[in-house]
Amino acid sequence: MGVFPESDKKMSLEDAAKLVKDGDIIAFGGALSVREPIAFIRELIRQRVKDLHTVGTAHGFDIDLAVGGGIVKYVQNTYVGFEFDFGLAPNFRRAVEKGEVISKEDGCNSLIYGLRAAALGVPFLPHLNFETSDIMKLHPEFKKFKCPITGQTLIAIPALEPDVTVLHARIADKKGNTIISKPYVADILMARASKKVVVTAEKVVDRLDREPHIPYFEVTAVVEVPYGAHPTALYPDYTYDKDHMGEYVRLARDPDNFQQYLDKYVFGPKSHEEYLELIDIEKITNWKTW
Amino acid sequence: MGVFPESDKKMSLEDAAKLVKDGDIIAFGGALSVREPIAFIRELIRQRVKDLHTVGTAHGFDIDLAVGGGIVKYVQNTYVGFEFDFGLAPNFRRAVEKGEVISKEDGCNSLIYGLRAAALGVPFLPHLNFETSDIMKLHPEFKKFKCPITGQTLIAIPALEPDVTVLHARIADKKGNTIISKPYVADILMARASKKVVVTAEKVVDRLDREPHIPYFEVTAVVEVPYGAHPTALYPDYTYDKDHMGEYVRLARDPDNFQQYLDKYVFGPKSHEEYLELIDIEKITNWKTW
Amino acid sequence: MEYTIDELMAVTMARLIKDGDVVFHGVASPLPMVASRLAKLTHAPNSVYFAGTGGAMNPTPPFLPTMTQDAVLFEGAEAILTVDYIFNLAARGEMDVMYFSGGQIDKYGNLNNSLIGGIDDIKVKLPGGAGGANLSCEVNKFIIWTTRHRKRVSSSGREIYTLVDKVDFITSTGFYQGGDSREKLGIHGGGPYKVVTELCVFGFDEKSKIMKLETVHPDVTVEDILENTMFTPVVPDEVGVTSHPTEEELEILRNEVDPTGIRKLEFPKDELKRKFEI
Amino acid sequence: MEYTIDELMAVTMARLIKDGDVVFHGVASPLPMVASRLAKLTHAPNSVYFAGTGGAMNPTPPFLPTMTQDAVLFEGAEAILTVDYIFNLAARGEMDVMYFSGGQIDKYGNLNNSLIGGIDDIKVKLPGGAGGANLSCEVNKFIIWTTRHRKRVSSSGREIYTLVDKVDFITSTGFYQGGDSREKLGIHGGGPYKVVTELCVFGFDEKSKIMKLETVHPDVTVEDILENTMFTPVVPDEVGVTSHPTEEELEILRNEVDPTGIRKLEFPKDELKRKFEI
Repeated sequence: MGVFPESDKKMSLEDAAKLVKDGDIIAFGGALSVREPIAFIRELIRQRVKDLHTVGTAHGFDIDLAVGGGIVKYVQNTYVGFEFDFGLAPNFRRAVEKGEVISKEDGCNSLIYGLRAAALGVPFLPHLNFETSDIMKLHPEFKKFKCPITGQTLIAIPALEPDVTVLHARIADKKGNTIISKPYVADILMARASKKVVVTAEKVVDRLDREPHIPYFEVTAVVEVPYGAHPTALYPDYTYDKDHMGEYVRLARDPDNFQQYLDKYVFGPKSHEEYLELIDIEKITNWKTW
Repeated sequence: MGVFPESDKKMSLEDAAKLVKDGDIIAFGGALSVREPIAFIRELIRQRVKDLHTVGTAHGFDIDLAVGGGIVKYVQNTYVGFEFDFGLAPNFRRAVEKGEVISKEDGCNSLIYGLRAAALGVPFLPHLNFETSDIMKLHPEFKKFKCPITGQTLIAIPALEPDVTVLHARIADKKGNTIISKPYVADILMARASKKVVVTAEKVVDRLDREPHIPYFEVTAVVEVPYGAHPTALYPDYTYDKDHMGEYVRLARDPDNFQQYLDKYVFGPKSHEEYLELIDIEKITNWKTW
Repeated sequence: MEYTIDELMAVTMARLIKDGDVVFHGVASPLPMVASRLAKLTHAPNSVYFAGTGGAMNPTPPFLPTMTQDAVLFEGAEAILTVDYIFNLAARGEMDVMYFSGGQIDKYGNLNNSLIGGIDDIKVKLPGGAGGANLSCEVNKFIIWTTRHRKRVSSSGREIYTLVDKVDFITSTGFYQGGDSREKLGIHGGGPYKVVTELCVFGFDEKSKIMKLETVHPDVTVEDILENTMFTPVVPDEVGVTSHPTEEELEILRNEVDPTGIRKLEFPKDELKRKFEI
Repeated sequence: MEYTIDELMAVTMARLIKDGDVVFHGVASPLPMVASRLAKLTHAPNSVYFAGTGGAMNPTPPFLPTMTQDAVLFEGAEAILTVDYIFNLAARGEMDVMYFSGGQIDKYGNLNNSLIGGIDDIKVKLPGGAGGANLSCEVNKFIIWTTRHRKRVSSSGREIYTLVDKVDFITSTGFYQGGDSREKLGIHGGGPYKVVTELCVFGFDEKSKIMKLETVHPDVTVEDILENTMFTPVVPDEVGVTSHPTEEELEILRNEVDPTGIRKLEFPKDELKRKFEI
């Protein structure tokens, strides 16, 4: 829900992060271990944005880092964790249990219906009845109603329009035409539903030579950030950094230790280039060999 | 709305056409001058199917031929004509004016909302209010209702589930994985919304080597029909046959003359191969040079 | 420099697009096609142009086709989107400009693309309004165009108007029954913005929402307008003359946008004999 | 031939898929991933398999990953679909089989993946139910699995059950409050079909919709089940023993489906010491 016809939207990570305001509803692209815009989230933490409301399906590192970095108030993701690699998300879990972050856990399909309603430009979409789920109790905005056609009970999911969607892409042009990479998850839908879209990309070119997944006019800002998804993956260029995630989860289990992580990886590096010096690029780019 | 997990769905045009029953709601892929499944429609006319109800956005040759061939009762397409090449669709116009065919003209977006509701598996979708259009009078099934979220007036468009969608594709595998070709128009949505999907394709291979636009399990039958869209186009392989369409429209303006067209092109040829002998393939395949 | 009515209309329609606008046209739309491309190559380089339901985004066709699904209209496109996605833009309030025509156009800008006669007594079945029924209730503004403003006489001697008092069938919604009748029903979008014909340009009266004459084309008088319009439009004391195209606009129109002249297809032959001079 | 509990569960879960079924699993699902692939390579070659929310259709991974967005899970896929499309299949009644687990599972097959405690007093925030809340009300049938049927004792000496009388929070809906309570509300889908644990297989009593013991695993007694289940399941007079895997199933499971053994990740170490013999 926003049109950006400009022909050059390239900017720095710092400037792009300023598009995110305190209290914004924010959607991160990717999912779980793949293509999350982590470099952008580190910048948001450095800028000390506050009270974000995250929306999305099953995520992991992005949400946990953002929560640990103190920039999140509400989490509407449908799952936050590290699956069978490292289990529970330590910062997320702790913050919710302490009441510092409010979990507005959603179902994947109801979350998507909200985004889809926004993408379609309608005030709500009717979802098949799931009133028996206590997820309904976390969402007073979901309304039971009678289908005007069949009379059956349905759930009205109101349009969910993120203030900002941030996607990490494989390649974009400076105008904003964007190629993500598989798996696409819900990125395309998020972009369509949002007021603003920030694309961080491995590479920004003058003009894309193929059709984009996301057309330029949906995109507000384009930032070149190589390895910007690290420690999550961007296939086929690099895989997720399991060792880094392991270190992260271990440290995050204790708030004091987690401060060490933030100091080393978020506040320490003076630039994204300096961050990359802390990373074993060779290991994540040779992933086909493991 | 139908899953077809079988691994070999290749069949003849004759057998595939038998999947269409009298009175069926049928969607043809493509639009106007492009990628309409005309060979299949000729076969439907030969099989003397009755009382079809066509649904789709802006179409031309396909609907006019089907109406002229006597197989249609209701037309829910949003436009039927030949634009500024040849103007009004002669058979369609005459049949509606005589009351032999009922026009249930729809709007493009409300038509698509009906298909999308079926694709999503919900009983209806809410459309922004267009109660001022007399199109509403042709669709008593569209219901005005109050938005359960905002209270505004909306129009409930009930799920529109075609009994059969017929698409002409560039290439398909025998299992049904299908590559159409640009422009995609509403083909992908139609396939998702339908109970059965027949794909006629320029070429049927054992296994597709790229990702399909339409996944195999949506597809009921696959038929190899080279130049199966003629006289409409399948880019980039061939363009539409303007001379043929001109001849068609001229003849169709008079019912007796139109019978000549049917005799020559529909009932005359003993096979699709014989039909192709009547066509100037060279002219439509060298379209880049005109 | 001499030019013709098709060029005047195309340029006038193009100038209604602002830079950065999202622009879409439908089926059977040579003049909108020409106008959209022309705007992008002149004063509105950042307009976002969707070339018909084929979904080509910002194509750069070397010439324009007679059929809107013709491959030439996809050449150089930055993307090919599906038709349903493009329609969503309108409901989202992101479609700035569309062009609609009509077999009948009434004083409030309601359009009939469906049928002459009545629903149960169809005299002429028109091709249909395609996206108009829905999109006219969504798009930020729409521009009405017709090349058939001039009344005709039927074989039975009856006068036939395109600009009528009341359409037989509302396909696309203009200002409905005038006044605030459109607004009161909660219909989205801004409704009709301008009406460009082969004779003049209308806007709409702010209060009554009846067509209001803005400019007449250089060889046309106010009397001609009243003569060829079934209803009485609002006519202000001062009626201007439609501005000439610039030489640059004409060059680009003729050589880059529409070298094969599809813009002329919409006109009765006699209209094309009208000559104007810059 | 010797085999272990992870293999017995994987094979038992795979056998619940019929040929031609459309099968989907979500996040954090090693056993469902293994079972889905195994079914496709054995008795259900025409099942349509969607490998998690990454949307890979019928991939042929050389091994299975620990994270469901891992690229290996996309290898050989016939298509990569977007997650929203896959969810639509469920609402359309086209998703035959899904697998759900839960931190708590109650006697009616309701699942809690969200929180231990209460909404306003969260003791433990679980990761979340992902698609379960919606999909459990849509999919034709779902299979519940857990590798934590056996009760544990907390550090404070409290007994902790996974199979509880009542879940603290219903994330995914089973037979709700039992009987026809699910049906009466017009909830779609067939609800839970079977429950496969490290101890046994339950179905559901036709009338009460309470879990009904079907088979116990070869080294387990009915007494063990009652001991480790907080509620009293329906126990028929004759309780069978869960069928052994075939040698062929074990070969394919070990060598083709899951050579790196991710299926073992779900189990406490002690469980993996249980040995069975064909």
